[in-house]
Amino acid sequence: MAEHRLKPLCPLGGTSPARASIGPVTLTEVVDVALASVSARLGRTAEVAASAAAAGIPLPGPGRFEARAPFAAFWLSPESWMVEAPFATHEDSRAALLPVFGDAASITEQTDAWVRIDVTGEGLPALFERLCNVDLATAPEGAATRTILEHMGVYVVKRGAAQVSVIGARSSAAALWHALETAAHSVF
Amino acid sequence: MIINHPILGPRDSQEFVYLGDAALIDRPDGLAEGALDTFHDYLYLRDNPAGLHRELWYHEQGDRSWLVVTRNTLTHEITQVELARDVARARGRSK
Amino acid sequence: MTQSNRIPGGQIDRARSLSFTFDGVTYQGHPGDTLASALLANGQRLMGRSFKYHRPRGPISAGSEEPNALVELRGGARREPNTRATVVELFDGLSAESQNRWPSLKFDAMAVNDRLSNFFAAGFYYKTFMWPKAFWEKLYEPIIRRAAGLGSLSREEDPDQYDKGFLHCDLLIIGAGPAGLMAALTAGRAGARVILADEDFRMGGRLNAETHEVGGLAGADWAAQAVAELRSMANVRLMPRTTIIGAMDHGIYAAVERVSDHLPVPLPGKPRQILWRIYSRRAILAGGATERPIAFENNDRPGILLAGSLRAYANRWGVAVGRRVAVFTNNDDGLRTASDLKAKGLEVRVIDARKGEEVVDTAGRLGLSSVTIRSGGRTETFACEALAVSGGWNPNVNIASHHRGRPVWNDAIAAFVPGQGDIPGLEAAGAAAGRFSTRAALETGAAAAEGALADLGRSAPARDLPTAEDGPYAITPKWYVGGGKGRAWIDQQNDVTLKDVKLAHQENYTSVEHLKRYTTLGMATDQGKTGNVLGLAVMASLTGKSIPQTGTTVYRPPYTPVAMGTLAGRSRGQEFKPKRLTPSHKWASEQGAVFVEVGQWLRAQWLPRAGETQWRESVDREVLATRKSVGICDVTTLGKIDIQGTDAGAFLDKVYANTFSTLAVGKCRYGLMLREDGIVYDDGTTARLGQNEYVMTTTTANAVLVFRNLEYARQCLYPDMDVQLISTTEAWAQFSVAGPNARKLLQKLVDQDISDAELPYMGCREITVCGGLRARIFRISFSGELAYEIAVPTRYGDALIRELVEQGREFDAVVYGTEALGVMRVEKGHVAGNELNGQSTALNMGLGKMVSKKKDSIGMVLSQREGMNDPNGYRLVGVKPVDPAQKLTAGSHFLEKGAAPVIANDLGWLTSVVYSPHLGCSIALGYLKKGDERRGQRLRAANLLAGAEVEVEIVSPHFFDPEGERLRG
Amino acid sequence: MFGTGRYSGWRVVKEALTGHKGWGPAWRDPEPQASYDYIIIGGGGHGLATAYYLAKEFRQARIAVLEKGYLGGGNVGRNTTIIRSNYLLDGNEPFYEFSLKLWEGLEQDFNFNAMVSQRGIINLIHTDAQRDAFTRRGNAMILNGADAELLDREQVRAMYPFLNFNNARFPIKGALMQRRGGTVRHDAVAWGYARGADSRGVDLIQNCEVTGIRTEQGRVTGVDTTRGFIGAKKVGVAVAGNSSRVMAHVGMRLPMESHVLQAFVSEGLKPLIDGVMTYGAGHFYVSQSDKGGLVFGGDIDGYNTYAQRGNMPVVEDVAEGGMSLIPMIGRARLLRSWGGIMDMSMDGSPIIDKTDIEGLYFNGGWCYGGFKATPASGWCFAHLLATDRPHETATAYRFDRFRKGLMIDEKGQGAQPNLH
Repeated sequence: MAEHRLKPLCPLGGTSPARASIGPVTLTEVVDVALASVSARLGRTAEVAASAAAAGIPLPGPGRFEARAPFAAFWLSPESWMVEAPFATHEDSRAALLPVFGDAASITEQTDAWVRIDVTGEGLPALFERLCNVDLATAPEGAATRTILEHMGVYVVKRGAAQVSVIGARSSAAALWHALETAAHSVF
Repeated sequence: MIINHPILGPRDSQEFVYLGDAALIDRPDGLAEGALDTFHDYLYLRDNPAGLHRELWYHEQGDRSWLVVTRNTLTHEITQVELARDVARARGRSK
Repeated sequence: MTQSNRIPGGQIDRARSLSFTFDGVTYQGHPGDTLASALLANGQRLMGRSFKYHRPRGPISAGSEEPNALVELRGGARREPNTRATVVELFDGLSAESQNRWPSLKFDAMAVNDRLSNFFAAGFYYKTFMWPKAFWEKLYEPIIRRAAGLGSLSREEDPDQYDKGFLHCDLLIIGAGPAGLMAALTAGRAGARVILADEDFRMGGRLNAETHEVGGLAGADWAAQAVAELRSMANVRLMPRTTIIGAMDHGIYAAVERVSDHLPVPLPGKPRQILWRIYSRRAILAGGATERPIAFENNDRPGILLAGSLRAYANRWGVAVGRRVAVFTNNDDGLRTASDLKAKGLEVRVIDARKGEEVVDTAGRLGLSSVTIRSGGRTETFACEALAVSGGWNPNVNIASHHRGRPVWNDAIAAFVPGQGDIPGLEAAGAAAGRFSTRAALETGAAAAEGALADLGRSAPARDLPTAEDGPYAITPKWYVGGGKGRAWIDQQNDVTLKDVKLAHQENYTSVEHLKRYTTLGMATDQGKTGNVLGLAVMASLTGKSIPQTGTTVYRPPYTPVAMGTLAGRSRGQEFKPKRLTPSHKWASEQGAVFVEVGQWLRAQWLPRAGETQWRESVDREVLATRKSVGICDVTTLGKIDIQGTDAGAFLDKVYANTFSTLAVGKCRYGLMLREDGIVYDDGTTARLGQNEYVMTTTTANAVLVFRNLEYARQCLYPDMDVQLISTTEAWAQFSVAGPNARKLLQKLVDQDISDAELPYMGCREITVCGGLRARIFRISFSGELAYEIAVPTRYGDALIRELVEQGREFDAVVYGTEALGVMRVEKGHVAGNELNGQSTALNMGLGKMVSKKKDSIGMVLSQREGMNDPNGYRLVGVKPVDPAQKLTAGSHFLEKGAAPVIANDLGWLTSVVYSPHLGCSIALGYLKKGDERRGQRLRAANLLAGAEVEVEIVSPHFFDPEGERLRG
Repeated sequence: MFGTGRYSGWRVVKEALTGHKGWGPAWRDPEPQASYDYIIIGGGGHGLATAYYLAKEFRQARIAVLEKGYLGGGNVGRNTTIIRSNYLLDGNEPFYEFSLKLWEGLEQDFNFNAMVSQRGIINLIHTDAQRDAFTRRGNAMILNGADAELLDREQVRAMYPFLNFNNARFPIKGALMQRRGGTVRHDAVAWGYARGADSRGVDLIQNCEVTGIRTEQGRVTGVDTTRGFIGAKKVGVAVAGNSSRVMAHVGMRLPMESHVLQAFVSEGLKPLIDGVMTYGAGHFYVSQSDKGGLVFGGDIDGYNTYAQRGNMPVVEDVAEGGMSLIPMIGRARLLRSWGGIMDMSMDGSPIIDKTDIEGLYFNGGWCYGGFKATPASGWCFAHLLATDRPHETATAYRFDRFRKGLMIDEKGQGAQPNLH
């Protein structure tokens, strides 16, 4: 798209993503991913599944996350997913997905609705048991759970044993970062 | 309490918002004769049983499903959880 | 001072000494000591004063059931009142003060109450202090209130941090005594995910306090070995210093872990305590039992302890409360105390109630000096410093009754045991189940674990029980020693005596709840752990009923008192609730904006400029500049909901009172949303961006609630409508640009033509700004000016407001906050929060025509009820002071001139008041009875709270540009 | 005259000096008679007050109160003891002001010290909109003859300097105060009315559960109980919390749900909080009892229940509110919690009305406003039972107000009981 003259800010308010290491874990603000929600129109789930498959977009089952480069997605609600794609190539995420699904799905740009903080390192279960009601120790890789963290609604996505994304509302990014930092200092 | 979500499995009730008696699904026709009376009974009167109660919970901090939960109001034991959308269709609701 | 009462043995580290102070006196103790054991070791039996009579008291127990030995622990902002000395883990530098005494613990002036105790019988205060009427509040009650309470709070902010957390397990085991350890070993070896929690800092329970062997080892050593094995299991989590405080629904247990209470202060960044919510599939209650006293005259002197506790001090802590000890028991367990103390070389004399022997009185003002016993008709008094009393043991049924299930009486042990299945998934074992021998504890612990494993679909390992004592527990109930004239205590902290229970019976307060409430039995900080069953038994003997017929004692959470800070966790101070920041927050902060809380949002309230000293200057400037040229306001907080699907329009017709299916693509419309009861719920403009695509805006306050209700309508009411919803509130930074020069300013940013022809009033478009950034523009107005709302992806919100300000310089553009926004909407007569109060109808607001009767929308039917269509009802009006110099106050009520200020004359009230710089006076909106018919009338706006009233004129709510020419300009 | 004779300071002294031998039973335990003129179902505060005023003020006789458990075992025995008349709406305020006036003379009236203590109640203000709403309310209170004051931030600070004035997420901006608000020793209210009613010949029958209500040709004839059938000319139901269960005996569905309200008390502390305060930015209200315990509570758990117990989310919510308002409270310990079952009505206001069955009267729907209403509720219900006309301060508390669209919705939450 055309080169406009406005400069973006990261959800945490910086011009570059925030990052912090506490004990064995590192918190990283992730901004290079574009998001769009994809909801199947009534009775058109099969079409949506087929188009997604053809385009190489994963549409995982309930409570699940799945990556298939360049796309990834996690389940939001019945017949509804959050699709991730590289920001550099899919900045206008809705426009990028419309050709794939046509009028079989309702697609909404969600990139800027969220802040994503990736927590990486050892001992994540010990950290998350002080944060939210997700049993990280037994949750399989690819588990994606929406829950509450210090009064904030978040998605907790277990991308790997040592990588968990916490995705929360952009407006409370600072509060979310603070909660993760405080808990990390408390645990480690 | 723990609500055994039909799609997501056991989730803490803290993630949910409670509305009330699942009979609220049976909304009368507002354009029918005598709607004023049927709506009064529909909106204001409750069985409020001491025992099994079918009630609406919304998974607001979850997948945004409305559920019909069958729960014992004396013991809090939950014996059935269904998607409200399925219940609504089964009760003849459509558009 | 020397540890004069320290004797050999025990599980304390004598190699190291810890120094601590009590009431300013310095003492020495050892690691492994509690504050109580260390004080007793130093010969300090007196530790507190009772609540009512200020009787001198020492500990009667060695655990969390302690009613007497309560102290103020630590100092300054960390002071902890009412802390049980019996569970405080000693640390170097600990300081404690006695409480509820003046001037000192030894000489307490309030002890005069003890002499007057006859006047302070149970319930005496219900019968007097009534005359003269005023005296209760003026005289009697202040005196009573001053005497109330035990310890005192610091009045400073609690400096410590508290955490909360969530744990998940297959099996939660409550208590790490022989039963709990055996259960944990059984389940742990089977590979189950086990949590073993114990309130003590040393696991092992009574094994640490007894001398008998388990599996050929000293009991405490066997326990240590079991703990070591459990620690080696990855699937077992050991949680010492952790109290299970409550059994909630569906296998959820609440627990408090005392992370730092054994340290002088918590380590930096570390919590003092953690509140855990434990999600367990099965649970075992192995919380042991609590010994109960026997009521006899003066049974409350320092030095008189429960037998098992006296034994624990000797065996676990190497402390002899006294060198000469009397043991008064009605069961075999009491004899164990006698034999253990004898073995330690102490002088022991047994008074066995089962042989007709009984203690009839004691002496010693600040500590026991002698006891008087009766045996075979003759009484005898002899000197001793300690008296061990055992009236038997009560299984700790507390947690099992948290669902209000009733414990069951068991005659064999003369005590209540947990009822079966009172808490689904919870099984009791060991002493908690009334099985008192060590062998039985190990057996029932293993059995309970095997049962749980079976439920969990796991196979249990072969049973491997260590050898252990299996001695009998022969008890002959003996509750109290009758016949005397003196007082025999039942609830020591609250000073409830045998006489009080008798009086309650005499006055027919005989139900167990009446007994409790009338005498305060069991209401003290120990919640009757030692006294309740005794009181119940006394009442039973008075009514001639059996104990179970008389009643049961049901315990409520928490098991032991919990610090409020622990229950609050991190939600305090600025972190009470998360803050939500708008896209322009960073810019506004740089401008020195004043922010206001709007729900969880922080919004700029006004943006003062240099030289502006009070808020009105800033707000007036913002309003005037906007109306004169152009103003900018961040309106991102308004809820935005993306609504798509082939039935999107039909869906909106259901949830809005007015019609949206007919709205043309590229147009906006004001929507009115009702509750099903016909009251106005929310309003906002909704735009149609495409054939099957709308974006709804809601008020800031209702964004979440409206979304919830839309999902309700979608899933529960209209399940076959093809409509999909998702919130986009945070995805778009949205700014209002209002004023005569709004278009000129925006056209400098917008890449497309936004002339009136291209973008007429109530039009909307998808556009690009600043050379290609995707954006949306809506030509809507809240201020009554030519106005637009422009939205860009939120990450560009900061850049956009800077660009608007920059490009707006030539127009002297201002950025305005919520105050100016409010002023302009009142000038324009738009309803907002104060009018949308959940009690008002569309008719009240003058929007009655918007409710379409042609379609079945939510709230349409019930909005037609007679009471909500009263022609004499409230109508929205505009209000002006007759004298422009006079200030109006929101919340003032309308009265006719000359009408008395009584409710019968009440005509309504002022909902919103602002100062209109444009009209040069204070103006208001209000709800006024027959408001429409009163235009031009003069009334009084009375603010009786301030004793003020203003003569006002009723006008149209549209103070400004009523024809709306400006916004169409 | 039945009962124990008058209580007095003089008598307390005399009894103290003679071993308290002279205190008789506070009430009898009579066997139920075959029939009564009036049967009140429910021996809680409202039922006992109704019987007391029926006998004393309306000179009625042959009255029985049937209680399934023990006297005062309902919500009068499990609440946070607050009295106030700081209501907004015309349908409510005159009634609660009438109640507050009755509280002010109650102890002398029924000769029992219930420790009525008007140490003042403040509702804290945190936003301008709250101030506007409380100003409207305060003025409505004064128009109704009640007392009200609007305090600014500094006046609040002067009363309670230890509140969070320094680091609050939602700063305190003032308060609405009613000095005549306060607390009462809740159990004593039940006992005082019970003793007063018993001494006027009312039969208080405990452990007597009503299992049915008998009617003939649309007229009530009596009630079936666990102690047999008892005939009655008029039956008044005052069983808040269980109203739906009892009225189901005659097939009535009520505009209410049953919910649990948890309440809490701390360990005894030296005097700290003199009056009552409610937090305006969270669910927390607190007072300190004459024994020193902080008595506090918050919101209901929010789901239908008849189990007198709650769950952790509300416990934590209340503690968070308390901690954010009173930062020192962190080191005070929560000692005991309990739960009471509330009739949560569809508009948050009660019902005192006849039913379609002649001789059957209903009193309920008190939400969690029931305790402060006890005297007026009893008085107005007795008035209705004795005269078949509503008392002038209770004319709005009718069943048909929902059909007519005359809801009394103080909170403006609509027909969702758990939001009131």
